Amino acid sequence: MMSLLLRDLKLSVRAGGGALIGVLFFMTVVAVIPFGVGPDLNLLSRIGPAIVWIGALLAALLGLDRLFQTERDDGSLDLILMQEHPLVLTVLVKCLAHWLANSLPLVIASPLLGLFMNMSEVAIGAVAVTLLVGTPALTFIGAVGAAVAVSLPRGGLLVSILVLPLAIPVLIFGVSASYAAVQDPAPFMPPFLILLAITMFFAVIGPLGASLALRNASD
Amino acid sequence: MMSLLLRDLKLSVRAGGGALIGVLFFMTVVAVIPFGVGPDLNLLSRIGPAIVWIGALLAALLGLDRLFQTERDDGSLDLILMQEHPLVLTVLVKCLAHWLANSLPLVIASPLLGLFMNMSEVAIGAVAVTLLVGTPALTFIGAVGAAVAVSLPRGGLLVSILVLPLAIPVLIFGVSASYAAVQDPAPFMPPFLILLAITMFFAVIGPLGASLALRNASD
Amino acid sequence: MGHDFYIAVSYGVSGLIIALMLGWIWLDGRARQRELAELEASGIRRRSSAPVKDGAA
Amino acid sequence: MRLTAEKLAARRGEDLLFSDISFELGAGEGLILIGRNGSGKSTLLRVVAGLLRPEFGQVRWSSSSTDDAIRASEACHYLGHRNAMKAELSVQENLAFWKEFCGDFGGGEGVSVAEAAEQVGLGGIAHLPFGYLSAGQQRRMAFAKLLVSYRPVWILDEPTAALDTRAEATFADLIRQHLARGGILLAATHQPLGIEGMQELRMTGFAGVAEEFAA
Amino acid sequence: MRLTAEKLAARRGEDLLFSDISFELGAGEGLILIGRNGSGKSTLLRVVAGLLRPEFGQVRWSSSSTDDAIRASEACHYLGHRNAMKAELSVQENLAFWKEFCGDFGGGEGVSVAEAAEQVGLGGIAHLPFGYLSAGQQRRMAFAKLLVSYRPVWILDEPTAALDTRAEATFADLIRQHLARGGILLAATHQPLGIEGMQELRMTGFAGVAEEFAA
Amino acid sequence: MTESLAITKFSDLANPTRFLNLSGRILPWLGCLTAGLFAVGLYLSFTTEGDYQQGETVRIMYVHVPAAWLSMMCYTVMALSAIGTLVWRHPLADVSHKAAAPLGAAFTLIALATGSLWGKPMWGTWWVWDARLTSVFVLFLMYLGLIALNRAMDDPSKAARVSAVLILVGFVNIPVIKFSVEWWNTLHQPASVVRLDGPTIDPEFLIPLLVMAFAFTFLFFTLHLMAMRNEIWRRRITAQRRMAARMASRES
Ligand code: HEM
Ligand SMILES: Nc1ncnc2c1ncn2[C@@H]1O[C@H](COP(=O)(O)OP(=O)(O)OP(=O)(O)O)[C@@H](O)[C@H]1O
Ligand SMILES: Nc1ncnc2c1ncn2[C@@H]1O[C@H](COP(=O)(O)OP(=O)(O)OP(=O)(O)O)[C@@H](O)[C@H]1O
Ligand SMILES: [Mg+2]
Ligand SMILES: [Mg+2]
Repeated sequence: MMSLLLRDLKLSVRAGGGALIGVLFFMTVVAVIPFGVGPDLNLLSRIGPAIVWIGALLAALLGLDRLFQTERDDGSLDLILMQEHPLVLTVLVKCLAHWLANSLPLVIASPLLGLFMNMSEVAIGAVAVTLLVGTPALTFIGAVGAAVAVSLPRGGLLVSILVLPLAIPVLIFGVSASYAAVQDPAPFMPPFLILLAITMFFAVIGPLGASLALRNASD
Repeated sequence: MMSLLLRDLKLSVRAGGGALIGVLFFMTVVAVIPFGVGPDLNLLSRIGPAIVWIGALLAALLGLDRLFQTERDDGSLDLILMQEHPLVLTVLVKCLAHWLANSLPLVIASPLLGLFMNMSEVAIGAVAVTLLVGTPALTFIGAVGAAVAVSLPRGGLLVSILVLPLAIPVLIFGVSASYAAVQDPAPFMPPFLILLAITMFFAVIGPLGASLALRNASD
Repeated sequence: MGHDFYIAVSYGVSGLIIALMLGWIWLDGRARQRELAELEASGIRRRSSAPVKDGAA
Repeated sequence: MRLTAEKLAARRGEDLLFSDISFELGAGEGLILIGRNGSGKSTLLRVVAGLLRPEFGQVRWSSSSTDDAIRASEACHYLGHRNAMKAELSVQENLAFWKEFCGDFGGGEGVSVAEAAEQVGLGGIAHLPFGYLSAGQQRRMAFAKLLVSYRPVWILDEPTAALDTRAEATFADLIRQHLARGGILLAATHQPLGIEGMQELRMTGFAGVAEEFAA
Repeated sequence: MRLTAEKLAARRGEDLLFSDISFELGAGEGLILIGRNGSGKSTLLRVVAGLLRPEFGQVRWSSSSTDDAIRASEACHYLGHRNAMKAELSVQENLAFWKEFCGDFGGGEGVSVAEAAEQVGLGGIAHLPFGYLSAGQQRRMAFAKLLVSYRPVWILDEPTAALDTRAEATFADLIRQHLARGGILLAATHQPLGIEGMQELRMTGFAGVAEEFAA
Repeated sequence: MTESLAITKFSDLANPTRFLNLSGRILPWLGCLTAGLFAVGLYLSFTTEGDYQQGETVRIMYVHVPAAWLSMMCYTVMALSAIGTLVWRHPLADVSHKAAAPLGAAFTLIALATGSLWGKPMWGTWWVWDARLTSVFVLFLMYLGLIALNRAMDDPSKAARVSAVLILVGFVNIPVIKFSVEWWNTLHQPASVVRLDGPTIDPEFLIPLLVMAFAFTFLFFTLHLMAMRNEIWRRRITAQRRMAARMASRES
């Protein structure tokens, strides 16, 4: 399993430049919004957490749709399916590798973007923490889409459509926890714990669904 | 050439349901936004143009990076390179097909989304027009990246550094032209003309660069 | 606009959608049955039309 | 140690491709599938490898050392038309990954990566990225996968495609050694592998159509 | 009508793979490349097809009807290790696309798609998606590409990989017909194609190393 | 060929065949029942009193609420069929969830449209992005996504299995729709009919609402049966065409 993790990390560094394109896209999204809302720093800092979260969500989509397709194309998927390791575990490890290579950089970059958006320290911290907790859920949800994409000749947009609706709850609680951290009356913990619960939930459901789809899609 | 256009269109329709997909994708992206920033109609209509443009960028990025890679992987690229058609023209047609299949539906769907985002009629029109003019530039820039990705199997990083930074000016002028159309003091024409110029520029540079990279792909 | 307008449009839209759905399914069924009859006429038969004999052979 | 297939039938699209195929292979035995293009050889191999669900019937693995509950596919190596190697990684990295990921089965032991590359005749070039190899070299390295981790059953789909005659002989030797050590072989080929004492199974394709119209 | 290669040399990575290879093929002539895996056959074919730039030397095409300025690659069909067909499109669509995209060269004429599928022995299944075909059927359909649009020169890289014996005979027939009609053949194979009167060129790989150590 | 093969073939096709016969007999009755219920329901919904608070627009409720319920029920039916596909690998289950997806999309569209038309006079806007409305919108998108997925794959049994997985994963949205009004305070009405402590709605509205709900439910089953029959026929036709092509190619 360790070897799979290492291989996938190596591949994404070697081949995709995945992390960088995600971060760049993320920055682009965040850089464009101020045009819309204008130079109103107050407003910017108000919608900051939401924008950062939306950027992260969209950036997570890039590349995720091909998580299993490359394995299918060169025949590796066949061998992976045949091993005695439970398939769920294998999927989990692949998700982990993808998260480390693509989402973790986003989490790390988010404080910087928070500064751009004129967010307070507390808000920046809250966004980073919620991203850290919430983005794995996005990866797990995406894995289901990617597994479905294996049976499609080309994934792309269709996968994103299938995946995005499921990601909405993650977004909602991630954003509301970030806001709760700044706005006084609302407590931070309840939405944050729900976010955590969602991540745990999808950490089970996602790999299960993905492995179910993979088993059924092979031909 | 016509046959290439038709084939590429067919391929993108076959795999994902075609034009409907672009619209659906866009709707999903836009549906996600209010969950982030909240149901504040005023704010929504202000960030509307930026969101629609970001959606277009994302749609252009999804799948575009593999424009030539799929051709390379199944060997079609070899045959395409051998023909007497000028390669620049072939690349141009492929870009056109990608734009027709992926970006045009977004342009057509954008007024509907404008309505969802509570944008004014003028803003809706301005966004649609700027998208129509600006998205081809995104496609052409992406094509260069896709060609580089083919010729340098390990050029992932280069691709991301190449594509997004070049796409940012397009995004910026597109968004600012849209805003200029609504906000009074700023005139619509200057950024719009710049956008047009950028598109023309990349319509020449993009296919040229891409075909140069493809010819030098060394195996 | 009065309330009647909204009521009328709601019922109209719903009726229209239901009618379209019904019509589409109906026509689809008719077309499929016609195709099936054509195939039947051209002599292609379902394999299971004689399952037991088939199996004994 | 015994691989048993019972009354297998498989579908492709909507039609039955074959039905009622049964065989039983013990230690040191091999079965070669022959038949025309599209007659269902690869399909049968994928069914046995557990990659396609049979419409009917089952594949079982039984041995004295392991309990019977394991899936048959876990005892198998599958070498398909595609090589299952990443072009971006070096041969060494690819093989090391598969060695570790697959592990060894039931007490057997695979050879080291360097040793396996040596055995397929490409000892010196394991440091190259896999994508830099020629078609035949790639195929050889894909074969080396079978050596680095031990599995009693080898399922090979046209293993000798793209190989030169010398490599074919090497492969035949390696397969013979595997059988001599009590392995089981299931292979589809168009060219004879040159191994003696194998059973043969002729596939005809499209049960129900083939019987009537087979040329 | 004449395909001339002059003192070709090509590099892979940093080393010269071969050097000083010259040949000249006129109408009805053929050259078969043989040699071990990794000896540079595919590389030479790709150089001739214009897909790899030679380190030295050049490939020229001359004929009475067309002017000399055209690239040699425009007169060639190239069938590589990969089939250049889209798995998502039907065989019919794939072939029709290549027929139209490639066009015919210098007054020749390709056969229709249905006719080509018939000639490679798969007349009935052109409506299936290409991805649904078996390995050998895919290879046959890739060969049908050569028939639908006319090119005087055929460059074939292991055309008979994955084929059954009947299809091999069919291919040999088609190649013979092509030569009889004044075509030119350049092919790399491990198995003999069974066509008479071909020149042979033995590749040794890594010029300067191979000569000394060739077995 | 052997006995065993004959049995698989037989059980494979016999089930859909029996289904075709059975559904052919039931359908006319179901159709009549639906029409009757609609007649009564529409009569009641236009003759009962208006609400003092909502005025005449309360009549929109009689289509809006049943359509909204049906949009969720349809997804539930699909989820059950999806379990049938994955666990029992029953071909009828494949057909069932494939045929239901367009129906679900249509009912969801009705709920969305009538909801908007009700929202304009009641809330003063066509659309707000609150949790209930958006989750219904997401349901609509999921229906469309499933339809697109089914269209994008041409091996029907594989398409069925893959979309079954997606349907099951997407089922999380149904509780979100149902309870969104309680989890987030929104403009939308909380449940007043289907709740643990019994309906709190005036019987004046309850009766036509229930009649209409039954009418919609029977409409759904009628259409679903019809669409399933069509789908079975479609599969038979393609199978027979492919057989014909294969036989032709073998003969030559
Ligand atoms: C496009 C906008 C709307 C959508 C998508 C929508 C959706 C739904 C859904 C899914 C239900 C079923 C809830 C359940 O069973 O618990 C429902 C019920 C209901 N809706 Fe809406 N709705 C919309 C607009 C409205 C408006 C504007 C009103 C009236 C002011 C309204 C009034 C009701 C009522 C009274 C119920 C019944 C609740 C109950 O008794 O259980 N809806 N709606
Ligand atoms: N893209 C590449 N980059 C670097 N070296 C390469 C590349 N492709 C091939 N080579 C090397 O060039 C040599 C010749 O390869 P080539 O594919 O021409 O061999 P071949 O004669 O066709 O062999 P085969 O019979 O296996 O197809 C091989 O040793 C290979 O390692
Ligand atoms: N994914 C698929 N979907 C539908 N039909 C398929 C699929 N793959 C293969 N087939 C069909 O199943 C039949 C058997 O294919 P298979 O690959 O098993 O043949 P094969 O005996 O291995 O042939 P070859 O010698 O060419 O490799 C072929 O007629 C093919 O058209
Ligand atoms: Mg095969
Ligand atoms: Mg070669």
